[in-house]
Amino acid sequence: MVGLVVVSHSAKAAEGICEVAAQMGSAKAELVAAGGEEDGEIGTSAPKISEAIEAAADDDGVVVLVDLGSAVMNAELAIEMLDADYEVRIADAPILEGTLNAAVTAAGSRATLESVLESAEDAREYRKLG
Amino acid sequence: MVGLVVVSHSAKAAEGICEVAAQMGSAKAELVAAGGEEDGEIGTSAPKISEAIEAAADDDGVVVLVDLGSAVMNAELAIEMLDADYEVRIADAPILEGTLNAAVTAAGSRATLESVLESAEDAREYRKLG
Amino acid sequence: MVDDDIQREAVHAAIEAVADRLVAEKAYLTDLDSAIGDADHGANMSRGFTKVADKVEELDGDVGEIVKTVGVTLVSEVGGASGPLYGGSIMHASQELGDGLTSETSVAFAEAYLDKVQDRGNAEVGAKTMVDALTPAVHSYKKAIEVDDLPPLTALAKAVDAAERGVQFTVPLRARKGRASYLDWRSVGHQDPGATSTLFILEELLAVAE
Amino acid sequence: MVDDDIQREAVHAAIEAVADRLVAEKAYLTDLDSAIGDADHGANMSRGFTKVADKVEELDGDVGEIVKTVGVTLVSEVGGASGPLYGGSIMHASQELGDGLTSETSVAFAEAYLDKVQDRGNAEVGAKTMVDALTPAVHSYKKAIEVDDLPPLTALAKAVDAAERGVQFTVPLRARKGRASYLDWRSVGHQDPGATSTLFILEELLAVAE
Ligand SMILES: Nc1ncnc2c1ncn2[C@@H]1O[C@H](COP(=O)(O)OP(=O)(O)O)[C@@H](O)[C@H]1O
Ligand SMILES: Nc1ncnc2c1ncn2[C@@H]1O[C@H](COP(=O)(O)OP(=O)(O)O)[C@@H](O)[C@H]1O
Ligand SMILES: [Mg+2]
Ligand SMILES: [Mg+2]
Ligand SMILES: [Mg+2]
Ligand SMILES: [Mg+2]
Repeated sequence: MVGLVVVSHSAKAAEGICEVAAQMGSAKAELVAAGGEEDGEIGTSAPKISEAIEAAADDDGVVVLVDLGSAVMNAELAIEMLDADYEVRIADAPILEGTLNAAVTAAGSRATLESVLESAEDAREYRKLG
Repeated sequence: MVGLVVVSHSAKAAEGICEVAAQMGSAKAELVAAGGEEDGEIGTSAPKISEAIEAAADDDGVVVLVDLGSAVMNAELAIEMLDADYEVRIADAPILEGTLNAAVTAAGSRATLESVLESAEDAREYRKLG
Repeated sequence: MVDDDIQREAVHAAIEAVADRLVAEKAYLTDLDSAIGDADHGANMSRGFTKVADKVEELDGDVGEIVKTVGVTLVSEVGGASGPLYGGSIMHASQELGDGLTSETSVAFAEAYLDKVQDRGNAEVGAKTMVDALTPAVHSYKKAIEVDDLPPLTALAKAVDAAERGVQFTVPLRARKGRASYLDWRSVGHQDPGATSTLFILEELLAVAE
Repeated sequence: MVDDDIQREAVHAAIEAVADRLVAEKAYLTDLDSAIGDADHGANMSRGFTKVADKVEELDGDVGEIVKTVGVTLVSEVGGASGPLYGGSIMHASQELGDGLTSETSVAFAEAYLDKVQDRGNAEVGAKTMVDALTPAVHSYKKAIEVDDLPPLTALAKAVDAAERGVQFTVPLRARKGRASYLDWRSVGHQDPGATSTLFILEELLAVAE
């Protein structure tokens, strides 16, 4: 199963987003929160993200959802530091909405890294009103 | 100042998103989290949203950020139930990214309800990679 | 128009029957919602209507007020989509019962309720939601009373029959609204929880009316 | 190429001087970041380099290894943009110091460091970031050594002078990258914290070299 890692500057936000996503559909995606710095302060942490990626990973790879620009930088660094033999991709998607989409797709039996990433990025088109 | 209310199905997510947004810039926006049901379960609550809108409000009005469709329904209901004499608008925006944008705009000296709403909705165009 | 006390009693009996039924169907509704949602529709409906039954026991306002309280209570007790949809729409439609419960006001109530559900949720028929049970039920009820001049009990039986078809109709559809829409094609083949609870409520209203 | 022990000592002294300076400038950097960021750049840099100084004290590998440890430590201690930018780029550029610290390897280090900062952060010159101090500093240093054949100390003095101009240059600019970019026009008129800490580090390297 494609794993999902949620990287926010806030540990609470990352966990809360995983909570909401864990409720989508019956089949469960592999969701790991990596929010805040090592000590829980607001920020992101490359080592923490690396660990989360490893926890979420299996051979199908991992999609990483991020909130802000410096989360992207730390996620990239985490990926370089891991040098894993599975693929890890950062989604260019709104963090909560992308995680929900990705969780539903990842839980599907025909999910691939590409399809999970694409569904996360489709969340950019998601409209809430009207 | 235009107030902001963050409505997520998860109390943690709503609070965490406010935490991240509270760190944007020196001037502080009025941010109130309204996540989860009354008892903290995953869901949203119209009465809880009403209270949060009242707590965030002054004459300049309130912009409400939401996660999923049923959050929109409860936010609309909360607004109808309040029948307030200030304006309350729901942003058609990704919740975390929209809240960050809106918080920065709301803290600016020339902010209006329209400009805050627009900046929240501009977050739909926000790209994280490249 | 029948006596106020009799009306109040009928409404109380209906609410109790609905609450009992939804408590009995809790596991079933939860199963339906776990397939295409978040597995809480049974808990939402049984908790919501149990609170409603408690609340309403003490009330002795007119029927409109009692029904309004049903809505208000659901809105504050039910945090999912069904809270604003059931609760908010009942609150809104309760205005139509100002003159008590007659076959005319019951049609007006049903229509106002359907309108509000559609307005709030923006779901068309065929989106695999409660609207698919509700729309044919309300249409059948209105036609039976206003066109065919049938007694309310017969009209209500037709509404239940229509809702039943609506529930079956949701099974092969792809969800376009609500949480189930996230599942997209994977929602096909599953029965909609909200349409099902709508049917259960109508069945109980019929049973009490009989 | 000077003796290994002397190099190691010079690097240790430089790290200590940088750490002391960043601790001394903590409040100032925080003030700068509070105007256009989240008021943590002072804490990030002072905490990060204090840990670096502690960590590095015990090390006795070659210069490349010591500098790599500086990067790794910053990466794990600093959770803001400056963590991956400073730490990750130092880690990457430390590869250029395999043959010890010479004027050639120092140029290669500086270029690799700048490349990585630009690559990681995607900020052009003029985006009001550390890149605005770093780019002219690295360009001046390289030209002084490779074209003008000046001694490293003179080259470093030119780099400091260039970084100083870069810091001043950030003041009137509108931020296009990092947190400050959220402020858009309101970022104009404020000095960039990361460019400023870059200057402070270069100043300390110069002071130690002298
Ligand atoms: N936009 C909508 N319009 C009409 N009905 C909807 C809408 N969204 C959801 N529903 C109904 O609500 C039901 C789910 O209710 P419930 O499980 O209590 O809420 P939630 O989906 O928030 O957990 C669905 O089965 C569907 O019938
Ligand atoms: N994309 C980027 N490219 C280059 N430098 C950047 C970028 N984003 C931020 N910076 C630098 O980082 C500094 C802020 O660092 P810091 O306050 O430690 O991190 P954060 O902004 O995450 O709180 C800015 O002043 C700027 O110089
Ligand atoms: Mg549900
Ligand atoms: Mg729910
Ligand atoms: Mg900062
Ligand atoms: Mg920070």
